[in-house]
Amino acid sequence: MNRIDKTFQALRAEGKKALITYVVAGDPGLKQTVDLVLAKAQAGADIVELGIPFSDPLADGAVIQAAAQRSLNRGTTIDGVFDAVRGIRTQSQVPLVFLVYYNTVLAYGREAFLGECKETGVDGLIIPDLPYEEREEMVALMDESVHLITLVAPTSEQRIEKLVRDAKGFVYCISTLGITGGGAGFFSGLEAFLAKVKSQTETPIAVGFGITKKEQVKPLLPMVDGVIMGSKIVDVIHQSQGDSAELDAFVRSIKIEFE
Amino acid sequence: MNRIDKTFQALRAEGKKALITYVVAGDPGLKQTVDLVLAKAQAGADIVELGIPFSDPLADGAVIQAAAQRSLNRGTTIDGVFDAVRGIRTQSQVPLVFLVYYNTVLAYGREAFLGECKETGVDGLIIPDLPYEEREEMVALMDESVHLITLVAPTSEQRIEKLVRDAKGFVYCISTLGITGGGAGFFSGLEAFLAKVKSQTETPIAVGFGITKKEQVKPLLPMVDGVIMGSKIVDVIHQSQGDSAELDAFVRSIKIEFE
Amino acid sequence: MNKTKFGQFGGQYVPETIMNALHELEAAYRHYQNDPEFLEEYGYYLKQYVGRPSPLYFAEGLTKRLGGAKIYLKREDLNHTGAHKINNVMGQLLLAKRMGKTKVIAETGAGQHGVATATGAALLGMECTVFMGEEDIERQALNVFRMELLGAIVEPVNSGTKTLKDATNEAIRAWIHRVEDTFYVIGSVVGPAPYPEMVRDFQKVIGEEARKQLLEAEGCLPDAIIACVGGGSNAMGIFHAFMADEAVELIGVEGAGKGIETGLHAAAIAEGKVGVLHGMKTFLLQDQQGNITPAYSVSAGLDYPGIGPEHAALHEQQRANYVSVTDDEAIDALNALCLSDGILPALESAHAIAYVMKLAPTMSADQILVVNLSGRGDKDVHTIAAYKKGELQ
Amino acid sequence: MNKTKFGQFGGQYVPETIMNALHELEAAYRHYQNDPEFLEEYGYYLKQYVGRPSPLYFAEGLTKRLGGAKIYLKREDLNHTGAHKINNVMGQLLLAKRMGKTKVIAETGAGQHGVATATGAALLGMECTVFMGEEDIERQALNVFRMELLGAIVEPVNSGTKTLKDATNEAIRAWIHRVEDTFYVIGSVVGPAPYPEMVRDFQKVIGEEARKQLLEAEGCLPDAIIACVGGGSNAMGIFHAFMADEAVELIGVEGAGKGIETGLHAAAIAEGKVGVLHGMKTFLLQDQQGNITPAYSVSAGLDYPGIGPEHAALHEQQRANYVSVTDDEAIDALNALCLSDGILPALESAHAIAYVMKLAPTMSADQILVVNLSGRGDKDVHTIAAYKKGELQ
Ligand SMILES: Cc1ncc(COP(=O)(O)O)c(C=O)c1O
Ligand SMILES: Cc1ncc(COP(=O)(O)O)c(C=O)c1O
Repeated sequence: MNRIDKTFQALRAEGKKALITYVVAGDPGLKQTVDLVLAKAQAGADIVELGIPFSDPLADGAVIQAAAQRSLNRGTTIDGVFDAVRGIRTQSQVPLVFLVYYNTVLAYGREAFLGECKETGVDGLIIPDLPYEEREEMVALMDESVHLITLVAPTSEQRIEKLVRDAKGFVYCISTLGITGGGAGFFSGLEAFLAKVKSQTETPIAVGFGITKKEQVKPLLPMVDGVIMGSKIVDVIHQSQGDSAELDAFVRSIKIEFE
Repeated sequence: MNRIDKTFQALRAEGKKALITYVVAGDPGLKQTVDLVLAKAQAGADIVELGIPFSDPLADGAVIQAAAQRSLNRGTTIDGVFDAVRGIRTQSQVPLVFLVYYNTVLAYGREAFLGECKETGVDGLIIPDLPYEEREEMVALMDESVHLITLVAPTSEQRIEKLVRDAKGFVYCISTLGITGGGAGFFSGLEAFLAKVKSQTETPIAVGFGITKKEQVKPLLPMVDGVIMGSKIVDVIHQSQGDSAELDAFVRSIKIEFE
Repeated sequence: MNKTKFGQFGGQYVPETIMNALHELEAAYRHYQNDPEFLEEYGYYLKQYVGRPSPLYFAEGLTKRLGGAKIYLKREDLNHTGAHKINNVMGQLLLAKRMGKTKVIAETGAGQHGVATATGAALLGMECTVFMGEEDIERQALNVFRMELLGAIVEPVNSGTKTLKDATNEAIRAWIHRVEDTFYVIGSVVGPAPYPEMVRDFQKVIGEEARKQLLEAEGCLPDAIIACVGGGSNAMGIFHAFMADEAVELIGVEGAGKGIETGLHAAAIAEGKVGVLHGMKTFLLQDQQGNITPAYSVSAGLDYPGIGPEHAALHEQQRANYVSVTDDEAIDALNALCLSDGILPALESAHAIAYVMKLAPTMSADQILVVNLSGRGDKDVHTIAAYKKGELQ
Repeated sequence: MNKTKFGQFGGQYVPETIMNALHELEAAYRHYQNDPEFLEEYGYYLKQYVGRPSPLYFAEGLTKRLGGAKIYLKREDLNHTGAHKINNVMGQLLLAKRMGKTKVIAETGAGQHGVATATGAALLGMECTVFMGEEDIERQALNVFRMELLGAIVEPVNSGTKTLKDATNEAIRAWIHRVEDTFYVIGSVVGPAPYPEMVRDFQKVIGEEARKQLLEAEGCLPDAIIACVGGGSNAMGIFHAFMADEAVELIGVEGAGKGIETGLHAAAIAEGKVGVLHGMKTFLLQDQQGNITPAYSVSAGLDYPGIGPEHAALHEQQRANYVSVTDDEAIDALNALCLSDGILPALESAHAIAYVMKLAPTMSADQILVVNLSGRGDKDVHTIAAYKKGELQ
């Protein structure tokens, strides 16, 4: 059981759902990233997704692309992100999940990357371009300390059973046909989709992609174990130039929906 | 015997050669054309070539093209040119030869054109784009009053005999490989060429195309019965804006070479 | 004496200086036109270099859209350099080579004939000069650069209307000047004999292929053949093989520019009078005084004030039918063919398509039209863009 | 499970959202790739519409100039739309149609694949959107206008380097979004399986024809095959038929841009490291952090930071040999081929010619090189002009 598992276990015990929020490491700077993650955790984020910026984030929409580009322009490195994790871990045990493109992992070296995750205290990896069919080359190297998070999409259909069979940590249910940041609105069969996923797994499920308004949150909660907010948070951070207090206020405004 | 024939007969009797000069009708204006022709005749031109301006004078170089274009821009018409001839004829019996492109004749109507030539007193026609092979359709309509002048080129070679056989008025020997205005200098075998033409015909021969300096004239005289000056005269007229006195002076300066 | 005329049309109305060169050319052409070795060499280049045979493509999209006759397109646009012009150029240049000429000159309007000549000259190692009106140089900048890449000298012509007519005058003047070592490659079925006949013969492969291809595809001859007419080489090229098939209607499409009534057009047959220009007797756009009036068409390859003498004769004999379409109609047709079949035709060829768009819907589904798609429209993209922006209107 | 890799390369590294679509595509492709009716339809369009077979032209001028091996050019430049890209597009679009898709998207760099896709989509009546980097839109304005004439929507991509790499990202994003009714037409042997294999199969006609044509012309196989490599589709297309002929050397030519040492190049095999991009594992230009570094080449069709996975495997197995030539060398080669044979190659194809210019002189007159002339250079005229003016230097 790592921090993710423990968090869901604790929430479940209280009948509560997880608020999972996203932040692009290094935007506006790695020092702020540490503060922002801490602020989020303080404000009620149950799990934090930390995006490692990549030049070609093909699962991301314009907001996250731009944030990643700003971060790269500032010279963010993978080691720098691990250092930020170390910084967070000195003050918080909030579960941390990397959103990382597969080429970043390959460039760092798979073993080395996993070693650093373990050492610095990263609990999970979301690798959007490593689908089920290709994951074996990562899974083979992993143990229980870091989870490779499974993504399930509205188009997964018959694949769902297979995908979620060994899911660890939580299942990431994609709520739209599209990339992060949405705009297209939820997939019309969302409810049935979530129910189907839920029915196939014991692992907690979380829903994300395109959740930008707090009004969207409450209706989702009965169907899932957690809700993920990404682009909107990245945007709040960007608009406030990385101000922790503003982020704190925003996260709290969302967190209310979970009470 | 028309005016051309009489002129050559008279010159021959005196052992003299003809100075033939060119002018584009209507440049700078038809009124000036009358004056300019009269001035030339006065200054010693034995025969005058009157160019009827045409839009596509493909045997002409830049100087005459430009003069023709100026004349057309002023609205010169074929009837206007005939009127100018009438004007000249009230004061002079200098032999007049039209330089006219075949389409001009066709547009006016061949019979009508020849009729007007006869009536106004034109003595010859040079039609640069009506070679031997096509001339029958004109010749069939002509009598002795107007001569269709034969052109012979350095490239005519074996054709010369055939071309000059029935030549009327004079034979126009082209001195360069090229168009009017020259620039390329005389054809290198000019002397032999002229001798060959001379040997094939009783008709007077004149040489032209590219004679621009008076120094060129004297060496040619022993070989021919006349020398034609075209572009240079057109240029003098243009430079002096059609001033008769300047033309008079220039023609006299050339005529001296003939004494 | 060789026959130099088609009925009253054609002939050799040129300055004496080039008469011998014409006779020499005529003699050489008569000699080689049936010479198996020459024809084999010509055939080799057509196949291996030009890419012949060009397909006869059943235009399913356009046919469906127009809902009448079946439309086949003879794909001259797929030839090397992008138009039918290269067929003729290869023939003339191979002839020039056999005549021992090392330099060639050409006139060009749209630039297609210039590009083709520059291309063939590069291939055969000949020196090439292309005369082009300054206005056309502007309109067809792409082709100018292509010619220069191919090692040709492009001579800007700024006399007269600064278009094809004047480029032709200038090419003839240059030929007069350099007649002894220079071959003049004329780009259409125009000029003095033997050019109209020779150019037709070097283009007749279009019709010969199309005839065979249609017989294979449909087992019958077409009801009509349609081609645009500038000088008329692509039209004669596709007409020739069907000349004896009296049931096959031959239709030439002239450029009506902004409309015949505006005077801004290139419809030499519709509006011209018989006259003499560029060495031939034919229909010409001209004023009362016999001065050639500027032709106008959005298509640089059509704005020629005359037409090949064989067309003049076919018109007089009523063997072929000449019609015209406007700039607007041609642009519409170009758009239509892009959208219906994914083919961007040359603006010239779009004139033929435009007439098809009028004709096909009046016909039945078992009738067949064959259109000569004489070239591709890449060269015209700037013109079309400007036209659409209204800059040309 | 279907085989999705070439050795360690290839695979399906894509978001879960499109995995089902890939499987659906794979199933459809497996079904139709041997379906006689499908292959007949594909063959019909290749012949009648694309204009195949393309000639295998003996380049007499270049051969003479270089004074070594005999050089043959496979004339893909004569295809409809001017490059090999249309072969693949017709295959994919006919497949899309059979799969019931009515909308297609594509990425494009040089614009050739975009034009080809827009063309095929117009022909087959499909809705088409093409993603194109803003920098490429500038460089290839002619092709943008062509696509628009063909009814396609050109979506400018302003992320990242604003070139092909980013257009591909954006096309994938769009596909994720519209996966249910949209077919993604990939333009090279790249992307997730089954694209690399499928695109190769739709291009292998090039090599099949060339092999037959050379056997007819020379009675033997070539010593080497040479092709430029952007993503690698024209190269795989001509290599494939010779794969089993071990004596035939296969040479891929990457763009060395301003020189490998300057870092401004597109030589993914020469300088790349194994990584994952656009759904495939392959050699990629990338920095220490795994971020993709911008590829650079004067040729918009070559500046792609990766290479098709089958090439990566051929490189690893040493079955094929990958070399690179600089912008300068490619431009020189383009000029040389214009002057020697009257052929204006695409800048991409000029890279293959440039390598031939180094290789042929070291070989003997009885040796043979076959070069894939993947496209024509009309589209590049502005780039070449600017380059010559030094604006790009
Ligand atoms: C594609 C194309 N079609 C037609 C023409 C008109 O010439 P012709 O009537 O001789 O075929 C041209 C002339 O440049 C052309 O480029
Ligand atoms: C003419 C031409 N050749 C080559 C290429 C490179 O692509 P590939 O390596 O897939 O053949 C392109 C790409 O646009 C192209 O247009």
